[in-house]
Amino acid sequence: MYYGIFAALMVFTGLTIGVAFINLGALNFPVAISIAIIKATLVILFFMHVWYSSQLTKLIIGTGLFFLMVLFVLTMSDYISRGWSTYPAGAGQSTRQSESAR
Amino acid sequence: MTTPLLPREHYLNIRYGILSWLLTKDHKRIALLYLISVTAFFFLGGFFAVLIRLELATPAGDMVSSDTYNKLFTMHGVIMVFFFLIPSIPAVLGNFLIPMMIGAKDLAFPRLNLLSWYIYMLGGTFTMWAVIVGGVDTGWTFYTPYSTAASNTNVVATGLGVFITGFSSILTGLNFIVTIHRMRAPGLTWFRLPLFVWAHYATSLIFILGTPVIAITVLLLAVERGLHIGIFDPALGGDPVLFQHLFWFYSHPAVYIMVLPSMGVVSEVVACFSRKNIFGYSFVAFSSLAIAVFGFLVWAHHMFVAGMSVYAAMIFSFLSYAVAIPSAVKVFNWTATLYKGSISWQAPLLFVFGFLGLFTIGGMTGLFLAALAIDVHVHDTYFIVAHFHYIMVGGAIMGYMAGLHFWWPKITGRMYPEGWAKFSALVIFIGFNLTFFPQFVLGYLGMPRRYHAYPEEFQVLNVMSSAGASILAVGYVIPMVYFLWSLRYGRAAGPNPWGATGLEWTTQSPPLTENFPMTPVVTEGAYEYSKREMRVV
Amino acid sequence: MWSSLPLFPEQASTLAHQVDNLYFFLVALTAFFSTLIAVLVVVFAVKYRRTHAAQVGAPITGSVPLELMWSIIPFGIAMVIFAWSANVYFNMARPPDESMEIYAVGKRWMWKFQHIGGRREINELHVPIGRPVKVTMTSEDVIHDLYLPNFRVKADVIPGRYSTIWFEATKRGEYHLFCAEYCGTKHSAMIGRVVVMEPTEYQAWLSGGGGEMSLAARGERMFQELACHTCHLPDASGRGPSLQGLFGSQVKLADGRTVTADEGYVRESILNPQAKLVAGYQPLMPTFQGLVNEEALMGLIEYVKSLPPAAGAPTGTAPQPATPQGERKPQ
Amino acid sequence: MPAPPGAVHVHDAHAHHPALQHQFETMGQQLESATLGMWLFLVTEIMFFGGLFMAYLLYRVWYPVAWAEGSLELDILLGGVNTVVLIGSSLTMALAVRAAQTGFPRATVNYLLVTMALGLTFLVIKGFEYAHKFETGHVPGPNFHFEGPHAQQVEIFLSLYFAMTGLHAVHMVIGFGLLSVIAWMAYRRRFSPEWYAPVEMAGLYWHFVDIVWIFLFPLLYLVDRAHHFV
Repeated sequence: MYYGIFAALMVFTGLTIGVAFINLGALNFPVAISIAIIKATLVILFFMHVWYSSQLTKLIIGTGLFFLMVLFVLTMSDYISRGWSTYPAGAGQSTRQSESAR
Repeated sequence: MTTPLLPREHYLNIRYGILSWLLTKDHKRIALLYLISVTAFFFLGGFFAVLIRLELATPAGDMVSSDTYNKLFTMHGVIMVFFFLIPSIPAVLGNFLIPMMIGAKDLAFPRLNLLSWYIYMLGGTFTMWAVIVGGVDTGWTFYTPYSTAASNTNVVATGLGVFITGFSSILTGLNFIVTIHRMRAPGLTWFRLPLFVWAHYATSLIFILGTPVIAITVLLLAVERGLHIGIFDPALGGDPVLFQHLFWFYSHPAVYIMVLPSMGVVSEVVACFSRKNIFGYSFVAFSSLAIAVFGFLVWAHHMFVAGMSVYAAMIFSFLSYAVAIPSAVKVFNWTATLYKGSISWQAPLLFVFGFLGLFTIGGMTGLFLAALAIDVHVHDTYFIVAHFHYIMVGGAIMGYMAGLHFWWPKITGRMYPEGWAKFSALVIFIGFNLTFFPQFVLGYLGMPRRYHAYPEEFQVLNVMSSAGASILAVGYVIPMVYFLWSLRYGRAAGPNPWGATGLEWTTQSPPLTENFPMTPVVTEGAYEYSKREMRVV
Repeated sequence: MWSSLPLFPEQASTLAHQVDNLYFFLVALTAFFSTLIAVLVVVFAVKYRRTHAAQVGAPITGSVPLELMWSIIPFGIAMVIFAWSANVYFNMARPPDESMEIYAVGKRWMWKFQHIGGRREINELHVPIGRPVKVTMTSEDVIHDLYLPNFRVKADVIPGRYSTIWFEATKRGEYHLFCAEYCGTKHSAMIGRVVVMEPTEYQAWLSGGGGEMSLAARGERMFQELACHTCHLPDASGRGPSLQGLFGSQVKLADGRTVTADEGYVRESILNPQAKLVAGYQPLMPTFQGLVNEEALMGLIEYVKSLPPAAGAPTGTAPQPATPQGERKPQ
Repeated sequence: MPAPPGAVHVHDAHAHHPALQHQFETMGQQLESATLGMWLFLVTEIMFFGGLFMAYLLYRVWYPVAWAEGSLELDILLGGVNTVVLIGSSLTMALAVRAAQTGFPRATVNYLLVTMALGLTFLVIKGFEYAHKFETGHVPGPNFHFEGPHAQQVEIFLSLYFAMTGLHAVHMVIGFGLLSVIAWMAYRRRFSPEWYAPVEMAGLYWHFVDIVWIFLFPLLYLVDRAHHFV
């Protein structure tokens, strides 16, 4: 089974390199990240035996990832909304739209 | 009641010699190693605080130079936060008590436990070295770009000291979580655990999840300063505010690292000295977890004027109110526990009364700071200084003192002098309020923190504060003296001088190396005082 | 004695009483809850004190209704505070459209202010009564923080970007001006005073500077000296985009994004021209980092703000009528 | 609940396994504690790298063009080879754990040696990449040199590149040291199907380091490469 997982990981590595040379516009980043997440999941579940592990182990990994997301999402909530207008709806509408278009 | 005698063999006298301490794997001996080191750091940090207050007794910066003053408050902060408050209760009382409270022979990883003390000492050595060769002047917050580009003091050494010490916290937290999950005695279900253990479980979660972030942040800071790698450098287009986000992601939850264990102590002491079940056990237990989790969602309320987005500020303000609720729930539950209790006015309970009053004020003033509009005015003023001292000194240290007194008979086998202890509780309470209450007023008047010299109209309040600080200092020296005195002259305590429930009181004081002669079996909840026939042994 | 024991700062701006009302509410709340807890603790501790050694407490383990009560009521109170404070905060974050502008630069360890009319001052800030004032600030070195306690406003002053505060003074007098973000050796000496004057006095003071050029005029001179005008022609025929009516408009960038031309954008485009390259132009412009300091940059920005839209909108920019960003005043 | 109901005493209470430490009751309890501790440690590692990924995320959102320019400076061939090498080493590590678990000490040693060799290969290749950066002056700091309109932001990119890959390389070195000890212990026949916890723990660590690279490779080498010259 380990060899099968290894083969899958190799396929995904090839895929991610290949995709990097194709211009998908805004999609390149999500695609690269998704492939990396799939690869990491394979390693965690099978090489690291989490598939067969206790609920507690899964809970701990989940907790770690949850707080990692908290760090990312709440920090970015600041940066993404920095340019947003503080003016009431109407006056600053155009500014807000242009920001969300970024 | 016959006078108890000290047991013939216990963890303190089973082996002698310096190596038997430096190489010990016994959690109780490691706790004592920590006790000695954090006490040393406490008095060092306190010494800096006294110098700060002396300087501020007059408006002009006349006692020390402004560079020296800046170093004084920085080192006061760094030492108190990273080397005293964070390790104090977990590494001393937690280390000593968690295995005993859950009926285990030791923590899950005794060698790791010893290692974490050595790491702590190594980090402390780095920091002390930085202090000795000239100090550091960035403030304990190390804000960039001051710390990376402008300061010409020993930022890298101090940063590495904090970085290293972080691993000590991580290992302690890891050890506690594994121990609480895997080492509980037969019959000790989660909801029979003492609340002290719940509090430490929540604290350990913060250790595990938060500490690595400060570690990498301080490391990046040191690398940026030392090797000119630019991550927060505004000259390159980097954002110094990112440093603040990463810093507070840990350093706000770190406040809960300080106060949660203290809350654990309060739960034990209140239940014991009112001989009553804790009111709303599961609410108190889960509020610890809620504080730990919500504590991670509120960090940017330290940054409301730091150039953050208005909308993000609102999110963080809202979440900050969410974390206030579990703290309020705890205070109400402790108060309700006293209702129809059998209340014995012993020193640990007096310290807890102090905790309740001071923590309530500290917590309520937290609402001022979470309120965006008021925070804009009082941010970086003495209002903030007063607020966090009410939480950290009035909350965390009061709880630590309560815990030290409560378990001192268990740790040493001897009683401390009760009268002196009550006296010191009173002195600390009065000195504390006199020191820090005027600072609320000063802060709202607009006196900024970290000021070496200040306008003359602030002097009266500053003099009050400095006078209070001298009383407070005496209040902390008294226990130091009588604790040392009691080591030799204290009356032997017996296994359970308070008539407390809890597994740690079922074994002799001081305990055996492996705590219990045989693994205990638990059949009831943690605080079944009212079912017991009281017999003090 | 008591005259030297101040308890409350003077209210000298329109925001002050908004902040203070909330403050008084919270003080009352704190007093109520602290007293409540203190009284309960003392009463219980006295009333239920242990009278004989074997006495135990009553077998009470908790009450869910009580728990719910003391979770929900505090939460409700907290939400009231949140909504109230967020509302005041929003007022603080939003300068009125007709605000008068002042530029400030923080530098270890002094504050430098520039008035639009050209007067410059150090560690002193003169403002008129009854007129909203918006201070646009940046730092030349580390993070500072401009704090005007009697106006209840403060904001960090951050190198590399602009932050703003605004206030409308209501009372004549001199007030404290502090640096509230620790910035090194003389942090506590980075202080000054705000002088609030009657509008007529202020006008007199403004013109008493000895015939300095206006900020925009200084910016224009800089614009010539640095030869910016050789590329940024007014009619979009130059190698650089026209700056006429640029300020406050939407700019289309070469990478497809659109940004608002605010102070930060103009500043970045001078120091780091290729960071936001305008669509249709070549990356030819050199950086002016090191050639212009923060004060000169503010002059350039004020000059760019002063340029009226050219007839026939220039490429890439669509001037925005009545945009709140363009708080240009007819001064 | 010292041990879950399933893990009843494998051994007679009087015949303790020599590797059973005094604070535990059973080998099952000991192994579970070790596993739990290791996972908690890995969670701290996630958060440790998390701070760096946060910085990466912010500046990538701010400076996408500089990010594309920066990633073009990195050698996709060497990075790709290293990815294959590291995933390969994860495979051999997993095989080593299984060999230890099923009681094949010689295979354990061999797999561990292959893993170490692959790890060393990774570090050597990484060393060549770093050396190249030093030659071209692409190392952040006073001597940083980069031709291009976004030199400053590219310096941030390369700062993060060095910070992230450097921290990863440090973890590799530590892992290498760890595996050397484990391999020596395996060579001395210290492990058995009843007690192979150290092999498993080292394996978890090694896989974690692999996972970090799985993210670093696309984020640093590949991202936005395609639409640099739009």
